[in-house]
Amino acid sequence: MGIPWLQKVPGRFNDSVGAELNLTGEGVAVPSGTKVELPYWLAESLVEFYQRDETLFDMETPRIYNNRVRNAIIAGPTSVDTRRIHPYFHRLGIKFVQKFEQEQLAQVLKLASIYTQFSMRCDMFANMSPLTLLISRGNWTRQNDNVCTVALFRLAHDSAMAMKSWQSGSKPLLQSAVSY
Amino acid sequence: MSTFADNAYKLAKEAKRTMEILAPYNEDLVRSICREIRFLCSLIDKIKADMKSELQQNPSAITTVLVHHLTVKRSKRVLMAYHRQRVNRVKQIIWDQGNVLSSDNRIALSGPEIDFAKDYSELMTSYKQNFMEIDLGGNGGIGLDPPDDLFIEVRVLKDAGEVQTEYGVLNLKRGSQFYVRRTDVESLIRSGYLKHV
Amino acid sequence: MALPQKIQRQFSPEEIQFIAGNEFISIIPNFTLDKMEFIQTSYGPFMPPLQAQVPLWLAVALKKNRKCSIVPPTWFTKDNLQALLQNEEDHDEFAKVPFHYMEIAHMLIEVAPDEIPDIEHIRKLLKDIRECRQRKTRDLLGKVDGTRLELHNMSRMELNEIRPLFSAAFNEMTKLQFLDNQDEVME
Amino acid sequence: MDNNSTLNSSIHITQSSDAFYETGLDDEFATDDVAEMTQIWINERNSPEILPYRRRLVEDLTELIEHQGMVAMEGLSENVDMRFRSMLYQTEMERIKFLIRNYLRTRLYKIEKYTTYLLNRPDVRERLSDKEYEYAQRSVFEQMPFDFHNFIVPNLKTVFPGNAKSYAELLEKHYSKSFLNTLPQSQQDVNEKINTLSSVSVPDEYSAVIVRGKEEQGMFELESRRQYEIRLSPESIYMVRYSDIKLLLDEGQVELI
Repeated sequence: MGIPWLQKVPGRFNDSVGAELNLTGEGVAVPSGTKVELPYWLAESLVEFYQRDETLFDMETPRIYNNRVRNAIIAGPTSVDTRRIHPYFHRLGIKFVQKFEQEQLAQVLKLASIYTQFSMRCDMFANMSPLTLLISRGNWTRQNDNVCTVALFRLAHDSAMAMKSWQSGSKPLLQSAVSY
Repeated sequence: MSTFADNAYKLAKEAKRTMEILAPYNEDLVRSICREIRFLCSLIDKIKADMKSELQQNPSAITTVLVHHLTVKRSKRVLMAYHRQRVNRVKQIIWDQGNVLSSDNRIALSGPEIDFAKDYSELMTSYKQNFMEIDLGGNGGIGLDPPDDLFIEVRVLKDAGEVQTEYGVLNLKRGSQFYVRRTDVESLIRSGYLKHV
Repeated sequence: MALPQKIQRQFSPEEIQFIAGNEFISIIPNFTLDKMEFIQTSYGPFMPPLQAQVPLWLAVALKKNRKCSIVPPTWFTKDNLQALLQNEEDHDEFAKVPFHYMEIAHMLIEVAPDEIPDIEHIRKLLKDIRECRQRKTRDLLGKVDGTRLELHNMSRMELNEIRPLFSAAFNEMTKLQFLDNQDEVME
Repeated sequence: MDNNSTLNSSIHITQSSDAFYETGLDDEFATDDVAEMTQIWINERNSPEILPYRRRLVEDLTELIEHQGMVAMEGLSENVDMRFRSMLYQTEMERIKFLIRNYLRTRLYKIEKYTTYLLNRPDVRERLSDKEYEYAQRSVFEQMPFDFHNFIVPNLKTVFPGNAKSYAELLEKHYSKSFLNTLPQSQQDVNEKINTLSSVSVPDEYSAVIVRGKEEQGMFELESRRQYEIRLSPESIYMVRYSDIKLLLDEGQVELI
């Protein structure tokens, strides 16, 4: 279970941080320059603040977007299962792209998302029967709780279900409330 | 104390998990988050009061104040989102079913939510008055399905004699079949005189 | 909410069928009736055995009351659908179809099965055409880039069906697009 | 069937030719109220933001329905033939009522979703009908005479006696009772406006819509990326960002699908 802005990202404070903030969860002070992991929502706001021309906090791009991963995706977009690298590979990546205008990462995410996230998933349910669809919706949701593909799958799935129900022409007849 | 709004995390996750149902209102969690916000605000005030003009010279203190401040805002945002999601649920029930206070729902709703439901139902009803010709539905009335079968085919299961409808007189003899206005016969179908075919 | 959740992202297929109800179709009335003044316009007079053109919703209402027979549109025959399928299979692009072909076919089969020659064969052809077009749709998904996506010749029902998934994919890609604007500024 | 079509074309009993309906496009009745209402409804359902309210259209159609309702009622007392006509009239009436009902409720849904945004943007606010505006937020100053000379602001409690509330008020009251009133004074504002923490919902202008030109008008450059063009034509359908065709939609050059 998760939400993109809860994901932790690495960075460093440019000044020491007192123990009372309990940044590491161990109740100790954090000397300046120490690498810490903060939830994205906090890191994102902290980088906006300056003190004497210096940022309070420098966010770093998480390792999941390192050159090895990028090159692998560029070499073969379908060969990398980004969801296994990180459940929020795509969503978190978009945040970095927007925040830091990383062009190459944007290109990589475009490749990764089009091929692995959308097209492949789409094939999986396109020809399922309504019953399989019903069952699979539950399974999918459980197994891939974190991924944005779940949201996309749901969208496609709900469309498909609405179509099947329309095509079967099953209009509910008004029912008698009296039992015989 | 907890790190960075742990309780707000919990509530955000709960909201996500219960997106499609009306889960019981999590009063305890909401209260803890409010308590946390009050506590953080008092910390901020205290630091500010202690340091006064020196605050600007102390990056560490500034960081502390800032993190607390951002945590307060984040928690508040989660509270808003949680309540907004529930409000949407409540509104859905009012439009579709009307009886928001069925026993199941009553258990799930908070006091303020029950008040909101009542007020919202009144607000919506007063807006509807402007369009009497159209009937906007709501409160369990007409839905938003296209009028596909305004008239329906029915077969008479039990003799019921002559029945006056808006559309004219129907002589309901067992075995006969009619094409009639749906709304005219709904109750006859429910009570077993007619069958929708 | 004022708009039920299931139709916040797309129309229901039933709503699309409702829209298709405005399409015109030929009927042969089996009764005589003077001109009727509807809100939209007037229809009639109806004099058997002369054909008249009416919106589909009216044709359906008349047919359900056994007041007319419906003349299937020219594209709705075994031969023409067969040709359409062939065309669909031969080309990568979507073949041109009537904008409401699925809804019209659906309604005709439902209310006037007695007037459709080779109905089983037609059903089969419609299904094949649909599957062929669905395959093309899936290929199309890879082309979503957040700027513009050509959807020429797709029918209203198909467009509505892909709307939630394609919009979501499109919106994701839009978020990765800002850099192209910057390139342009620099050029 | 061949016989019939010969008959058809020689006698001209119908209003339109075969070729006419074979086009299968929706614009046969581009000028009539029902067709216009249909497209207005489709546009409203598909656009991320609320579109200008079509008061005249809704009022005209409502009047027509009212009138037709009386015609249909007269038919009830008459013979079988008239009853049959009456049924057909009612069928059409129900279709139009559905359009208006769905249109108004779609707008209500957007108004509730973007209440604060709508009320704070005068240019957007004027797209609402009076009733919609009242629903979102009754204007205090419209309801109570405002004493400009003495600068006496009307007391809110006297302006809103009993339960006459607007949606914005209901929501504010609800948030306040649920949690805001237990927070420190400085945190009680319903509408946070800090960049990423803004709690005000705003329509996403960049979201995808499906669109086609109403007439053949050649190529059109996309606002956001000028190297891309779309063809404005009833035959050309695209998925684009709403912001790219917003002006065209305002001008009635395109329709949403």
